[in-house]
Amino acid sequence: MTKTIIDQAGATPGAIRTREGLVSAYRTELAIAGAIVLLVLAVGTQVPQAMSWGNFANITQAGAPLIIMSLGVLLVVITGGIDLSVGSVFSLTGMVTAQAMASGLDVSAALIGLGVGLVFGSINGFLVTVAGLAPFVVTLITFAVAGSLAFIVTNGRSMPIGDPDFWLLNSGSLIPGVPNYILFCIVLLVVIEIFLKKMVAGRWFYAVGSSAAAARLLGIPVKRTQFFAYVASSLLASFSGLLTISYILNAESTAGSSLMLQAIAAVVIGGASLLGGTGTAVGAVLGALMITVIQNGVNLIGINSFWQGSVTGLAILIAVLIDRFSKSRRGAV
Amino acid sequence: MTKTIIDQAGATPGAIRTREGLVSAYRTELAIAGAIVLLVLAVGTQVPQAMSWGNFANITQAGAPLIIMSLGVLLVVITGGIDLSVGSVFSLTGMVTAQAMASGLDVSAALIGLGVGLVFGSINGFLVTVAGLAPFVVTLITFAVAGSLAFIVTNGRSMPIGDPDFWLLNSGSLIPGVPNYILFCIVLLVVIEIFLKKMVAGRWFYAVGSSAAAARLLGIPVKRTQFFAYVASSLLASFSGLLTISYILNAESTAGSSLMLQAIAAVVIGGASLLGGTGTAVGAVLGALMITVIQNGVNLIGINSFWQGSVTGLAILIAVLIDRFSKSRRGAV
Amino acid sequence: MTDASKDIVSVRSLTKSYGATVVLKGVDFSVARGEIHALLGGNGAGKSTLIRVITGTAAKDGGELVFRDMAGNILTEADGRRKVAVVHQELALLPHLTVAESIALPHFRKGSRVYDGRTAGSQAYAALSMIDRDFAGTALNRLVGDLSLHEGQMVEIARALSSGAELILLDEPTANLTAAETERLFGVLRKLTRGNGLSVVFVSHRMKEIRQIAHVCSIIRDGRTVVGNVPTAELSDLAIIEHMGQAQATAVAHSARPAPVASLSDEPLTIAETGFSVTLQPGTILGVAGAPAGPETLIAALIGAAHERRWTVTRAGWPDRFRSPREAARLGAGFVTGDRSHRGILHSLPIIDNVLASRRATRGSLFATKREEVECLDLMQALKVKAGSLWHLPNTLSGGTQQKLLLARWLNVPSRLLVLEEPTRGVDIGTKREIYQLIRDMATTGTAIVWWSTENAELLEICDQVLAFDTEGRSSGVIERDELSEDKLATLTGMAA
Amino acid sequence: ALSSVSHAEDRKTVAYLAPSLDISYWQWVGFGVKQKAQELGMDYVEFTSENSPAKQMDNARTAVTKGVDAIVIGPVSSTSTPPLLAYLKSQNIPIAFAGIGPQPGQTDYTSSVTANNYETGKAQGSFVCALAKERGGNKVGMLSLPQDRENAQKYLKGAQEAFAADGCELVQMLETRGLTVNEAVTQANDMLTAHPDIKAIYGMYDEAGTGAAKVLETRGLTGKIGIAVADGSPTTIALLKATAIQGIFFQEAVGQGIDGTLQVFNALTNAPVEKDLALVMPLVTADKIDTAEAKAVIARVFPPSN
Ligand SMILES: Nc1ncnc2c1ncn2[C@@H]1O[C@H](COP(=O)(O)OP(=O)(O)OP(=O)(O)O)[C@@H](O)[C@H]1O
Ligand SMILES: Nc1ncnc2c1ncn2[C@@H]1O[C@H](COP(=O)(O)OP(=O)(O)OP(=O)(O)O)[C@@H](O)[C@H]1O
Ligand SMILES: [Mg+2]
Ligand SMILES: [Mg+2]
Repeated sequence: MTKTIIDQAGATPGAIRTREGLVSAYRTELAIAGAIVLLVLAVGTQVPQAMSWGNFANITQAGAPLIIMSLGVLLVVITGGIDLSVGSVFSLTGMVTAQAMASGLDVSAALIGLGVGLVFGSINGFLVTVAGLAPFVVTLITFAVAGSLAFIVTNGRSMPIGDPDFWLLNSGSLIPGVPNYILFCIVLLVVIEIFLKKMVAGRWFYAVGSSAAAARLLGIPVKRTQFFAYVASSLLASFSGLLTISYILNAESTAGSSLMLQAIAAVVIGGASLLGGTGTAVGAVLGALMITVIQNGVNLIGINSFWQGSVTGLAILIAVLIDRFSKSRRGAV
Repeated sequence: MTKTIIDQAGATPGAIRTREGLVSAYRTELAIAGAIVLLVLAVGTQVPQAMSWGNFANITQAGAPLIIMSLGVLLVVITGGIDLSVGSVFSLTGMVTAQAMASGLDVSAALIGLGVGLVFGSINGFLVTVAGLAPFVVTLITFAVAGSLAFIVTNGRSMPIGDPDFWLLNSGSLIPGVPNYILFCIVLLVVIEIFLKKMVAGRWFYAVGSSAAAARLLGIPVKRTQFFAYVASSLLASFSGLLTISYILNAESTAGSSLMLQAIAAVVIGGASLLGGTGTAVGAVLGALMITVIQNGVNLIGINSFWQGSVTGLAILIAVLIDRFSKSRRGAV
Repeated sequence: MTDASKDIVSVRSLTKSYGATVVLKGVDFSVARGEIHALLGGNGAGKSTLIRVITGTAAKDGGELVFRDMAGNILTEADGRRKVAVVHQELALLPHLTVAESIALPHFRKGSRVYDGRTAGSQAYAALSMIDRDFAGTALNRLVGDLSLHEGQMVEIARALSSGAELILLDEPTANLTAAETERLFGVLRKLTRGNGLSVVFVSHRMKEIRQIAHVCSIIRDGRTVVGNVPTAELSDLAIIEHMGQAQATAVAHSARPAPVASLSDEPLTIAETGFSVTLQPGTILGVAGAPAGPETLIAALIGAAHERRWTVTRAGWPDRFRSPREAARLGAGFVTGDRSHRGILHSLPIIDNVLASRRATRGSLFATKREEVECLDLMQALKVKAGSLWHLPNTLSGGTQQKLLLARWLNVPSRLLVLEEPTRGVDIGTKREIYQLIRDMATTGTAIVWWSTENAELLEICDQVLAFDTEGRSSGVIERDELSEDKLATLTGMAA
Repeated sequence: ALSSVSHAEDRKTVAYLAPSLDISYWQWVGFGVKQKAQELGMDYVEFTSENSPAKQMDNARTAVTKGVDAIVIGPVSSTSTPPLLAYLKSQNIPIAFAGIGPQPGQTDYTSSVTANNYETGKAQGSFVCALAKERGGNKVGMLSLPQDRENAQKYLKGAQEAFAADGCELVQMLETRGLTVNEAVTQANDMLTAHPDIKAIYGMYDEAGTGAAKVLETRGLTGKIGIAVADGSPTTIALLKATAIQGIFFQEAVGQGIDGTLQVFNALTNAPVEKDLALVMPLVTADKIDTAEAKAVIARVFPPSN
């Protein structure tokens, strides 16, 4: 039996760092931003116009609805939930607004459109918090119901927007020189990022997603936070729908159907975990931008439509692998 | 109800035990079965033919692919994952098999079709277990890639199945009197249910889904189990695709696109939680049947197809509320 | 001289880092057959990490790890690990499985085998009944997710005991057990080591237990072995504490302390059930002792965690019953949970959010300010928390350090009532004393404290009065400070100390 | 060498914007555009709008960024086009519609090549009604395209008028969601279960005819219940030859692509253009399928490789 006694001076406990480095706080986001730049450059070597201002305008215009929707989905995902209903709410908002305008209402029809978001968000929130049903099931149901209502509203017909000024919502400039769709994206990004990072209620979103049980014992209003997340998500989906009909002055029952998976993908690419408790607004916006840039690139290069799915899938794979790889190199898990 | 006898004396431990009753073990399943019966009866009051043997044959025939696909998705969901790629794998299998037959292969083309499932299941499994990516992202990528390949294989054309005997796979009778599609459903249901309940590896699925970290500490082969789940899911989706092209003797690139959400919904209606650790094969099959019965009912009654989504959504809501309500009455949460 | 062939496992110059943090800086450690070996060290010394390396859950960076068979032959690491069972500090529970299955499933090595529920049940029953016969009789078909923390701990121990392993590593297994259960566990361990040549590595911060059970001890400090294989009897308590690097820690006995300032309120608090009540003056520390069933319902009532009808809590300005922990927290009733991992730590949030969570929830401030960083740092220094940055995640901290984060949440928050469930669970000896002092200081400002502990010594040391529960969960009486003794506690709780 | 460079710079590009790829119809229109573009010495690119008007608009902008000279579009819907037309007008890019026309009242387009859905619906309705009467009944069923599409609404309107005029009763109409044969099989099964007295089926899209024929075959009712289908594809032509279905109203997908491309080319070269072309959808029955006439029609329906 070995017996040892070594004596040593008490080690001084190292100082604790209080500042959060920007680079380490936004590591995933930087990785995606890098991937986006690489993508744009790669497309640019094939199609020089990809680097033109016109194309950047195209990308932001095309990406704005997805960006806004992703910000909403992010809020739900941070609390540990999921929202499958956003695409349907997007479509239904458009149909309801267009129909309301057709029956004589002025721009206030947009408020009715936002009402769609409020109603469906509240239903989602209610069923998740009060009835205690699983978010996936609840929002799958509202996905089906809102999607079906989007057809019922106009009996399946697509609707032109009568009010000629309505396009100002999307393409006007509240701040001279900055089109509204860009303004809205930036304002929402900043507001939501600050809310999540700096406001107490924002930190609650993460706490609830991290452990609802622990959050409850801490005195955090878990159900209210979840409810709010679903309402915000639906409202943003609604707003995104309004922005889109204002852009193309036409509402279509199927307008949002491809957006739901894209929005969730954007949030996840942006570093959020579907288990809850993580994710940033910057990440979600970059994730949405990345998806838009890939689609834009695929179109610019003129890749056969059949191949688009494969190319998009592989691009996303590379982006998440880069992120994953940069993480494991730093030893974090 | 659980009956508990406490062994005070410890004399004959063999004789004294606690037993879980069948009724309580399959409570959710019974609730869905009840809901299905009610649905059929309700449709029957409108359309008497709903209760005919012919209609039951319609329902099983129409439901078989979804049932088989749901069993695969269930395996993934029990381990705490998700598989969004099943619909695309279903379509791609059909296209590849049809193309292989068109280029001269005989029934062995079906093996190539199953190879599609094997390849995509392995890719999913690899990316989830080895690369450590989130299941949602991984299977979203393979969803996009396989879906795009389904178009590429035949350049977008739909393909008739040349081999006239191929329909035997679906509609022949290996056991006289029982069409194969029913046989396959029953055999897969029984095999998977027994596997999950009675085999050690089956219990590993629940352990992994319950807590992958804990399962790993306990020496349970977590990654192997997850890998197997994704492969099984893709293989069953492939098989389901084969069964479908054998039924209609025609392969289409978009054949499976509506099936993915339905399969996940079936699994969830059947009582599985997307957080993992719960779910039964019986439940998944009943969930798939329920969805099929709703669609059948909507068609029989001739409800405007715009309303289908709403009706389906509400039916699912009622099913999960009944389940939820019966649970909380028993005090469990 | 070394008789290495007697060792079932030995490590030499073991190193291990997580990223930039070097955790093990060269550890030597060996366990002989048939011995119960205490592994000691302060919070964050590297005990759990060492155990993780031995069991293979973490890969070593450098050094040597040797397993031997009975005859002293060197085994491959894989073969050696098959002879090892472990109870981790953070329990490895499978919430959706039944108790019987949780215990027996890991023993089926091959997936292709039939899972025999009956054999599993007998195996589980046999193992569980070694520690608690009553529990074994009722628990087999319960879901693990429905168990309390201390029941979960018993399931974990039963699994290790029934594994047939030759070496069992127990990382603070008694932290969640009652005195009686600990006693029975020790009985089982003694029997197994004597009869079957089983070896046990035992980690605990409770000096009394170490002396009761361990023949020899090793002490690690800051990732290095400072004492290796010394018979426990040869070291005094003070020497052990000194080797751990906590020489400053003095044994503060219960001393007369200044009367409470009672600045917050002079309202007393009355806790009552039918035919029984106890009144808590501001600034007093009420200990709660006994089998978990009783204290659990009382605490749930105190913080509004469950719709508890048995207890009423009366205090001017408070409702009859809190409807939620949120209401309780806002009216000044704080709570530190005993279930650190599942109901305490917010695993995906950085340390700072974990520490400040309850302050933010109760203060009603809108923004998370920069000032909070300073506040957080102060709290961490008061509790001697070892961490690289406020922005690291809690799972980079040792178990005891995570416990300190939970305590920090309520430290110096002006509250009327603070309910603590095993607040020093897993905290090292040195810091424990300081925590006692910090809590006393809080009491001095008028906060009433309810302190549930399964460690009687702790109750004796800190409490003004103790409310005891019997094994059936009924309250069996209040012991005042002057009458407080181990014997009295044992009689009232029905559990031998 | 110089001339070949300048020739390359002169080369025009035409973009085809498909509403979605889930129906082979839109692929075939694309084939026609591509074929005609090659013939005219133009380059060809294609985009897909995923049934989203916003995506359609973005595609148009991307196409312009890329430098295309003309656009042939199968729009997501008629009403989705006004801002698109305004934008293309501002960029001075000619645009031809194929399959689905522009919103009524719009004028800023080069050409619109569509099928006359209303007239076809009427003709097919009469044909289906005749099939039912030949089989001793007057009840008919319909497997419809989603009724959110204008063409589907026009087909239905025409068919309803024909049924009313000819004394047939439309007892059930089921709309597809996925446009797959599998779905059509399920719907045809359900329809015949609920209404066993149906004597003829109106298939509004190709897969509907294939699915209905499949069901009749399984039930041993081939020929006993009549089927007429719109669109036409190799699959339905084979069924027509096997007399599993009785008539196909061909929609000239390739032809629409060809004609649309020619019109935008004319606009680019300042040749005269035809603004509105409503192509008739010729009926081909089993006995006529091998005639030269029918073969000429089929060449304008789908690519020869099919
Ligand atoms: N995953 C990790 N990443 C980074 N650092 C870690 C990680 N796990 C442990 N550490 C660090 O390693 C050191 C030793 O931790 P360990 O858990 O082994 O301590 P311990 O001796 O078991 O303490 P306790 O008595 O509190 O349980 C601590 O400083 C801790 O912060
Ligand atoms: N209260 C008890 N007292 C003594 N032994 C018990 C007790 N409960 C269970 N056992 C032992 O555990 C065995 C299995 O119990 P369990 O309840 O899991 O059986 P089971 O439900 O029949 O198994 P299965 O999962 O196959 O249905 C019993 O045969 C017995 O040996
Ligand atoms: Mg530890
Ligand atoms: Mg049992």
